[in-house]
Amino acid sequence: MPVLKGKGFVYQATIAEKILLDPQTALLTLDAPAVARTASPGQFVQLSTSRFLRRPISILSADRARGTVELGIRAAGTGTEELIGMAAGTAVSVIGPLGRGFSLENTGELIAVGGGIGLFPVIFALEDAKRLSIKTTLIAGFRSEAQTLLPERLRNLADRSVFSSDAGGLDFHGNAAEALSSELSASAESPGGNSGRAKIITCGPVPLLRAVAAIAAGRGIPCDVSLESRMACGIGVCLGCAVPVLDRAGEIAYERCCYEGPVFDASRVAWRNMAGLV
Amino acid sequence: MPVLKGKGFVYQATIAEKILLDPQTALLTLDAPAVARTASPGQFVQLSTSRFLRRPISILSADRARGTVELGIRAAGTGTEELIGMAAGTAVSVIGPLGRGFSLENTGELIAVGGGIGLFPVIFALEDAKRLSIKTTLIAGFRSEAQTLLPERLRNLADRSVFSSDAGGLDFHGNAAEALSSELSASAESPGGNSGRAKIITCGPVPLLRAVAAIAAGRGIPCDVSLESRMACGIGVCLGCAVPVLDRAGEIAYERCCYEGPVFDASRVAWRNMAGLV
Amino acid sequence: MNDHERSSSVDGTVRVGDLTFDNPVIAASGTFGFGGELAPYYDLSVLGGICTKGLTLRPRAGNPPPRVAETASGMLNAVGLQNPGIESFLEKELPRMLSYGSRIIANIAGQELCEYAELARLLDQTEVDAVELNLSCPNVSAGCLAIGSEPHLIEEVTAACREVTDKPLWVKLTPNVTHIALCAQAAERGGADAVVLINTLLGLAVDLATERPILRNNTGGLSGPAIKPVALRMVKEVYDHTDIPIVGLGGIARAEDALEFMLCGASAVQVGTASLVDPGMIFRLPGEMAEIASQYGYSRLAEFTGRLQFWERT
Amino acid sequence: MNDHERSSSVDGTVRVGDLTFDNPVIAASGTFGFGGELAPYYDLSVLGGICTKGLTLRPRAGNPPPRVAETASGMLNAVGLQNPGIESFLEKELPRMLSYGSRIIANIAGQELCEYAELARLLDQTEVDAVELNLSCPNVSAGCLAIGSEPHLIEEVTAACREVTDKPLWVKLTPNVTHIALCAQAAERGGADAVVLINTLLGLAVDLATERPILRNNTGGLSGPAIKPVALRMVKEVYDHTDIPIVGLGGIARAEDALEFMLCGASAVQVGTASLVDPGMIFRLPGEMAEIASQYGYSRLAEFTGRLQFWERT
Ligand SMILES: Cc1cc2nc3c(=O)[nH]c(=O)nc-3n(C[C@H](O)[C@H](O)[C@H](O)COP(=O)(O)OP(=O)(O)OC[C@H]3O[C@@H](n4cnc5c(N)ncnc54)[C@H](O)[C@@H]3O)c2cc1C
Ligand SMILES: Cc1cc2nc3c(=O)[nH]c(=O)nc-3n(C[C@H](O)[C@H](O)[C@H](O)COP(=O)(O)OP(=O)(O)OC[C@H]3O[C@@H](n4cnc5c(N)ncnc54)[C@H](O)[C@@H]3O)c2cc1C
Ligand SMILES: Cc1cc2nc3c(=O)[nH]c(=O)nc-3n(C[C@H](O)[C@H](O)[C@H](O)COP(=O)(O)O)c2cc1C
Ligand SMILES: Cc1cc2nc3c(=O)[nH]c(=O)nc-3n(C[C@H](O)[C@H](O)[C@H](O)COP(=O)(O)O)c2cc1C
Ligand code: FES
Ligand code: FES
Repeated sequence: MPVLKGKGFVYQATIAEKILLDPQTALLTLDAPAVARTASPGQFVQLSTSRFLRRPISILSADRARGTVELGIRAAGTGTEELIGMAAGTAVSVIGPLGRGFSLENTGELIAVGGGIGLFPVIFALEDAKRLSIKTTLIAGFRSEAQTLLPERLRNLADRSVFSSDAGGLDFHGNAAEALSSELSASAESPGGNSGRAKIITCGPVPLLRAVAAIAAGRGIPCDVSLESRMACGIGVCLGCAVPVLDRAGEIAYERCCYEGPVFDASRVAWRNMAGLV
Repeated sequence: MPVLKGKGFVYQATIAEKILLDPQTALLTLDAPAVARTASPGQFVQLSTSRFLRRPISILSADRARGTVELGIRAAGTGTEELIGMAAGTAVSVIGPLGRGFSLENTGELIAVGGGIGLFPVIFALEDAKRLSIKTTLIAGFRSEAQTLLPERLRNLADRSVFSSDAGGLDFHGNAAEALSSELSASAESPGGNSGRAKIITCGPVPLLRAVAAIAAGRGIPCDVSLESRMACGIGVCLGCAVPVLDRAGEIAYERCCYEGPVFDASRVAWRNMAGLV
Repeated sequence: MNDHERSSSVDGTVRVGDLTFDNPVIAASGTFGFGGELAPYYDLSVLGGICTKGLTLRPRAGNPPPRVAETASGMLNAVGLQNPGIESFLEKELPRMLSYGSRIIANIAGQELCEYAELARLLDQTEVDAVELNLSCPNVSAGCLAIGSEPHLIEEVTAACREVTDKPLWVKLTPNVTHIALCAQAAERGGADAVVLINTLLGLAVDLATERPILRNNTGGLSGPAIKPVALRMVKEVYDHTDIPIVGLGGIARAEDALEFMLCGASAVQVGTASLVDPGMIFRLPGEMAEIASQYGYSRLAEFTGRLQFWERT
Repeated sequence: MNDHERSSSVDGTVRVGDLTFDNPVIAASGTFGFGGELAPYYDLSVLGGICTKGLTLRPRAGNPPPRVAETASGMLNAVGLQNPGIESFLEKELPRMLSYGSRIIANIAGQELCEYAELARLLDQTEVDAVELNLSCPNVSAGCLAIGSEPHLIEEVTAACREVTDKPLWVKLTPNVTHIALCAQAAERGGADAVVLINTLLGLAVDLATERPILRNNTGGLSGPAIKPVALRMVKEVYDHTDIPIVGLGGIARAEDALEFMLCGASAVQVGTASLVDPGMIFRLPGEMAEIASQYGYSRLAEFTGRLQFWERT
């Protein structure tokens, strides 16, 4: 098991700012210095609402100096609806930062592929990569031009960025996996492309992750995928959040999305057994 | 069964004003025109909190013109704590006005006896009596001078008022029942006292109610007591809020605190079987 | 077609055995009185049916208070079957109930085994639409809990009632048993037209300060959203192991809950505790269920019954 | 004397049979891992004890996801006893657990009746403080639900374990039965040192959109505050009908809850689901219980056990 930097714990946080991106999606800035201090890209927090279980939400970015973390939340049910309805000033109990995030060690070039709200966790990774002077490419997939999220911020995040849209009208007509393929083909021909220390990270709907994992495998590029699973504790004690992986013998084993994950080496994930995952 | 004036129903109300009388007690003004319109003294509302069941709270006064009702709430547990913690502007679901209140019909003189927060419902009755030009006396019982509630307002409510305190230091040293006895003895001697159309109403802890009921019975004065019982629905459908009364045969029968009550003719209450009541 | 048109084109009719309901929503016994308290405020005819408070041969005063206690997402009750007795019901309550334009189900509880048949006989020539045997009543000290948890007694009492009435006979089962399906099968063998599940789970609430139970009856019946998962499981279990129609209840508080019960195998549903907290909800339920049904492309609510598909074992 | 001094003068020690605990608070099986995830953040020695996740003879991968579903004031789980197997536990987990300074209870689950004794035998010469037989595990398809609901099987499996170990033997019962006291009596006859109750209630959660159970295992175990009234009732029922010590659990989320279980007859308590939502709570519990005890004028937490007085029947 990797040494976990920054497995935090239960804190009382305050919502410092709330920005609605669209009626279903909000950017929450949480005043939570202890979480901000140790958060790393790909990690998540567990937030309390009036519902019984906490809700896992990825950390979109952390400002260690201000002691804040940003969260991007899409209303998917009662809990997330309550969260995006919260006003600045509301107190919320938070556990975090939790889980194992993206690993940028030994990475010379980072290619981040995000679909829809799956873009939120890769923002943090790209910001970190910039800090570490890692060359970055962002492939951001949207349904349509109208459904882009944080377009300006995303444009300025990576050295190169490609916005893809299923409906056309953006940089690339097609889904994010197709955009990645095309991007990799182009860069393989360009000087400096595929440096040998490239890495793909991806977050979004399972079909996208699976396609990206296949492309990465095909080209021999290491790939980190961020997965979701229904969670109870989020801290590794209940075994509720199983993700099927293949063990060394090629048998199905279950790892904890909240503890060994949520970021997994794509080559270990048992993609055929992902049916039950959310 | 009496014809119920103003049995209201489920409304979304807003807290128009909240005043803390002490750390445990608040005066809430609810913007609830439909409730205010038909509320009468002794009736109550059922308020929603985050707890499962609603909480029954007496109506302290109603301003039909403004469309508001006042509630006086003492923190006694999670639900009432949540209520007194609510800020102005908070929305709260309310059912009401509910139950059968004090009857002021044929009353020439009203003697209201309230102990502690039991004073809240009698305020409304005294206000109504003033409107109906009924002569009024208020006996207000407190533990100590420090624990008086709304003293100025109470002073101006009735034609005559006596504040009693177990600890002394107010008008009368003793409990409210003792104050009532002394008051009745005095007024029986004074001209106009005990007009024959006097009525006692009382609200407070069961021992006080019982003592007041005994005094009233001893003097042949009709007496209305406001009782409390654990409630589920508050609207008469679950039979959860039983109050023991004596039926015509002198047998114990149970009536609904929320529907036949919360105000009962003191002479019908089975005082010996009140042990289980809150 | 707007939402409302679409949902009003959904056919709410359901059948429970030979009995047809305009829609699957029935007010549960003990949480709706005899309808008189709500009739001034709501149109009771929008309900598929109304169950009476449990009726006994003789009037019952019920248990001393406290009779209710709040619990997490639920409550305990020990009302103790306070009711005016069957005769007074037939004379005073039933005529008014019949005017509500909704089907009336008479919920009955015997203190002794033989009383059930006596009650059923008394209801046979009346205008009630069905008779529901409450075989659970954990709150009656006479010990009728035993009836509901012993399959042979369930069969016996059902058969005894079957003999004296042609009314549709519903048997309401207690969930406080190891094998709910065996109980349902017993009711089926006894000639029931439907089983109703679940009644309340036996529970206890404690007052730390007095070191006494909160309920004067000591124990009480747990109801409300807290018990929904148990109720759904039992409905599905009975659906898989019997051929008898099921009326499902236990914690229904939203249209989605009601449809979940139907997916598990219920032909109709009852709403109990939720009516105590939000009395208007049950009246919105038929319409909201239709709306959801139309969103999912269904044209009849009855289509939901039994559609839940279990995952295969791996 | 201030609050803190007063409460720290309360003696938390309790005995469960011959085993003494510094305080009555034990982490329940399956909701605390093997302690390793929380050890970096909390002082595990403040707990009276820690139960391991259910251990089986061979390693188990557990059930496919989803394994958890939220319910009203509770949750369903169907983890399927994922665990590294007893050998790996003894080699890798137990040594670390022993360093936590808290009593260790090994929770074991057999796929077959005979496996329980085998597991108990393997634990006999280890440093675990007690062995807890999980006779409920509704999630194991092998059908060990049957063991927990048949008194004669409970007695048999308990006796078989009793023969092979001198460790304190705790029998954890399933609440999905008609007569919990008969099950506890069977454990008593089999030679158990204590009964632990309750395990989870069998439940079902439905996904309306997919018309499938939310859990891949279809059904799961209901836990959390929703089940507390049922758990309290069963603890009291067993307390009144046996002489065996009781470890109580089911929905404990606050110090008051824990003391309620003790009033009903529990000598010690376990905290399960609450640790998933508020992992710090269990560590505050011993102190908060002592504080309440001192407010009520008790000098020992053990004094609470069994003090609940039922109201007399009227
Ligand atoms: C590691 C991780 C990171 C996540 N990051 C984000 C993020 O940054 N932004 C965002 O908008 N969403 C994120 N999600 C998804 C988010 O947690 C779910 O949308 C949310 O839990 C749904 O709760 P609800 O009450 O709105 O929905 P409901 O359907 O009412 O929830 C019912 C139950 O199902 C669980 N559940 C439902 N959907 C999901 C899901 N997709 N994943 C896990 N559990 C689910 C809930 O947690 C709850 O226990 C993340 C999920 C995980 C596991
Ligand atoms: C008709 C009526 C009028 C009332 N008017 C007022 C009022 O004007 N001001 C005021 O401060 N209080 C009033 N009360 C008492 C108030 O309802 C309780 O204090 C309140 O319900 C306690 O809830 P809790 O969540 O704070 O306490 P908890 O102890 O957490 O409540 C647990 C459960 O017990 C019930 N309960 C506890 N105490 C009482 C009680 N005394 N009466 C009824 N149910 C109780 C609660 O409603 C809840 O269901 C009235 C009660 C009744 C029946
Ligand atoms: C206050 C109350 C009184 C009840 N009385 C009866 C009754 O008289 N007869 C009966 O069969 N069930 C009775 N029940 C049980 C309900 O009809 C229902 O089976 C149970 O509460 C579960 O459904 P729910 O969770 O929707 O309430 C009563 C329930 C409550 C809460
Ligand atoms: C996620 C989860 C896993 C569990 N695993 C086990 C187990 O392995 N063995 C066992 O005996 N009980 C297990 N239980 C049951 C708990 O130990 C406890 O009996 C039950 O959850 C009721 O207590 P609670 O409401 O405090 O959680 C598990 C419960 C949960 C929620
Ligand atoms: S959610 Fe509990 S272990 Fe991951
Ligand atoms: S509280 Fe339901 S009848 Fe009074």
